[in-house]
Amino acid sequence: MSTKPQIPGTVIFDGEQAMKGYALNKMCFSFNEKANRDAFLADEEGYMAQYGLNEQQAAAIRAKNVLQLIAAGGNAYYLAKFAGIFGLDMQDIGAQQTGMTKDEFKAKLVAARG
Amino acid sequence: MSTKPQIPGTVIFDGEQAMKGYALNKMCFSFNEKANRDAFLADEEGYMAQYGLNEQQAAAIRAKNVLQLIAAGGNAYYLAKFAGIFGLDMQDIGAQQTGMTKDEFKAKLVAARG
Amino acid sequence: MAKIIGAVTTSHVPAIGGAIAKGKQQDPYWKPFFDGFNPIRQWLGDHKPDVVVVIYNDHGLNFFLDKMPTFSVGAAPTYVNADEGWGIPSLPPFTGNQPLSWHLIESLVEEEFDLTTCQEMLVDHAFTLPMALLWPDQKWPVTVVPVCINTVQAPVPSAKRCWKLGEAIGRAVASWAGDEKVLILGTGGLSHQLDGERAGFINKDFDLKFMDSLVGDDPQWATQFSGHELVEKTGTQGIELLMWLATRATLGAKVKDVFRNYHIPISNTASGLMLMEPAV
Amino acid sequence: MAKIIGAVTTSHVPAIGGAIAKGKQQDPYWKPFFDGFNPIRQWLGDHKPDVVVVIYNDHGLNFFLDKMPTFSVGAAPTYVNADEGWGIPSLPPFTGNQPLSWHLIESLVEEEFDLTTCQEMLVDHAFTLPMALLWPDQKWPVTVVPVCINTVQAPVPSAKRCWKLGEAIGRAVASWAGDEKVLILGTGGLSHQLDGERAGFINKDFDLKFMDSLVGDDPQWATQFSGHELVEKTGTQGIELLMWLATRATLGAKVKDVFRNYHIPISNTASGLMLMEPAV
Ligand SMILES: [Fe+3]
Ligand SMILES: [Fe+3]
Repeated sequence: MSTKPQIPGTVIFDGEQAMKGYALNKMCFSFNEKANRDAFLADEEGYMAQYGLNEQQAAAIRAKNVLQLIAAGGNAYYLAKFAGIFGLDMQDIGAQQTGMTKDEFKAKLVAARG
Repeated sequence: MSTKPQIPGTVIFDGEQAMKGYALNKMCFSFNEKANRDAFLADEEGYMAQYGLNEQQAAAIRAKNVLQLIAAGGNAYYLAKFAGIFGLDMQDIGAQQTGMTKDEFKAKLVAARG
Repeated sequence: MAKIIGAVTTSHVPAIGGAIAKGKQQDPYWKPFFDGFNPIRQWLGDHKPDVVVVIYNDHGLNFFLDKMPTFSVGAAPTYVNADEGWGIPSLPPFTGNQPLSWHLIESLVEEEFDLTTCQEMLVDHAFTLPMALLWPDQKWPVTVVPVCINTVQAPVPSAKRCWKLGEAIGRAVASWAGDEKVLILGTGGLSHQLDGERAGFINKDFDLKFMDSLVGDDPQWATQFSGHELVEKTGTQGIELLMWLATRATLGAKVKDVFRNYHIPISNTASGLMLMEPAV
Repeated sequence: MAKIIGAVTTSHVPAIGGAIAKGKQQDPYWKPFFDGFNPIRQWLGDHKPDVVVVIYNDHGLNFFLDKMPTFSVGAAPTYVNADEGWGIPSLPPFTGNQPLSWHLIESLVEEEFDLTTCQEMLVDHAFTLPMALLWPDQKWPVTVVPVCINTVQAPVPSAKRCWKLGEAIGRAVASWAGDEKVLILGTGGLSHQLDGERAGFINKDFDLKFMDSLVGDDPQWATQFSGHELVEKTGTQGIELLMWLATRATLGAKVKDVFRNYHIPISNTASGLMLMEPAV
């Protein structure tokens, strides 16, 4: 599963990641429904316990830290639904992961025009 | 979808049947869970209405008639769960469909030994 | 390297679960069926597989028509069953072999099989009862990898395609770095039809010819038939022989015909049983 | 006989939904993107397709990891979307074309594609927003057939396999007895990466080369790369270019390069747009 060369700054969501992150991703999948998003906001710890998150996953959720969530097995497509709860857009997420300000991150995107 | 030669006494559950029977099969799929079987028994008409069965399907369910259920789009694998509610075994089902007594149907099976 | 040490193909019907629960194995009705498994259990005791890849078809427990996969592969830590609608007793959970599951998935997708991966999966009587026939104490001494083939919704995959799937599973196991001894267990068939005016249809001639073919010079004999032709010859549920083809294909060109049983009927089904080893 | 009259490939991002809801189409940030669709709308008005086969990837709305299909085909009477977790406004329902869905399914399974069939299916922004870009009044003048390709869980299907899927869809449409004019709409890509320290990665050189390749002498150029290589070159979500490959493949060997647009960025994505017609 992990015999391929690493791509810097990139985690491929393969079987290994999937095994690690199942509970976390299942919780995030549930956020497709507003009732579940509200239930999470009403009782974050209880909601995480219900999905059986491990300590690493719960800590990453508490910290709202995307790199930690990925390290805990989170999948970008499901994590996006968690980020949505807090109204974070993709530039917020990008800035957080790259250690830039949001404006710096936006400038980096525009710079890709070359 | 239906260009193949007919096999006598046999309905292939293809797309055409699937389109016809979706609501009926969805209801029967729900019978995997005991709570749903109990809910059906408590209020058969209400349960059928909840799944949106059409009149042909509802009549076949009321009659517990397997050939009618198939004609209404029922799939054997899901219908088996409906039959299970009433403790019907596969020889009951076979007898009903072939117009035999259960003993006659069992004898027919044994006769296949040749 | 992991190695396929043998393959068992058997019929399955929910009624077997009832017979086991009620201890009817030696009743005259059931004895010819259950006794058929004695030589298999003997062989299992001698050969002690570590993992079982179970090739079976779901009967509307895990899959509904909203998401009906042609081929699905389990990649869950554990698999449990359920009463399936008629209250059959449920069996102890099965421990998955996730690393092997993912290796199979990687290999098969690489070979252009368009799998559905199932990281959570209920397994039905077609999976659980054959396992209980192999290990009657239900203390599973093996981990498992479920491979499920659609027979619920036409179009079902062709016999040719199922054969190719089995071949690819064989290659995947052979390329697995572990040193596990792998058993392939294929469940379904043989001829039977539950639904329609033709209910009770059984075709002994075809079944025997099919069993012969699997251990003969032309194991792909049955792949000449379309799905429609197979239903005509073996019944609407007889098409489950696709599991046998995929299972046989995992073993390569030649096999040793270790043991066979054939008995009519269990419930409405012509029951077949085979144990094959890859020829060395 | 049904006929593919053209293919549109476009990027998708959820933010497009927000921009539409807030009427920001002429804001300086969005104008270069939205204006790109004017020539497409003109062409649609002239050519009036009856059916759209939408080749897209689900972003965790309809599919979870418990049942994750490589290729799925919708066969539902209607398709609706949902807020997907961040409350984007939902669009009017889409009317399915069930007979064509089943014809596609029959044809593709016959050609050994191991489909998952979906008789109930939520369609996400990757499906709905491109439709709203093509028909901004959201009064869909077409029926639809969704074809979904997995990009959520590795292993994803290879670029080669997606090309073959597209070719087979082309053959299936050509063999359909109806006289519908069919548009293929492929949505995803181009280069972007949302996750990891490499977030914000964009590869303009590759994107332009890829767009060129689709209308050039070697439209299969990108199929030389493995999934891993495509992620390296285009980002973790750039792999969604698989939809473009499948879409292009429906058109046959040669195409007419009708219109193109390319703009960086919309949200974190390099946005591409192409309209191609089969060469006569
Ligand atoms: Fe069966
Ligand atoms: Fe996307």
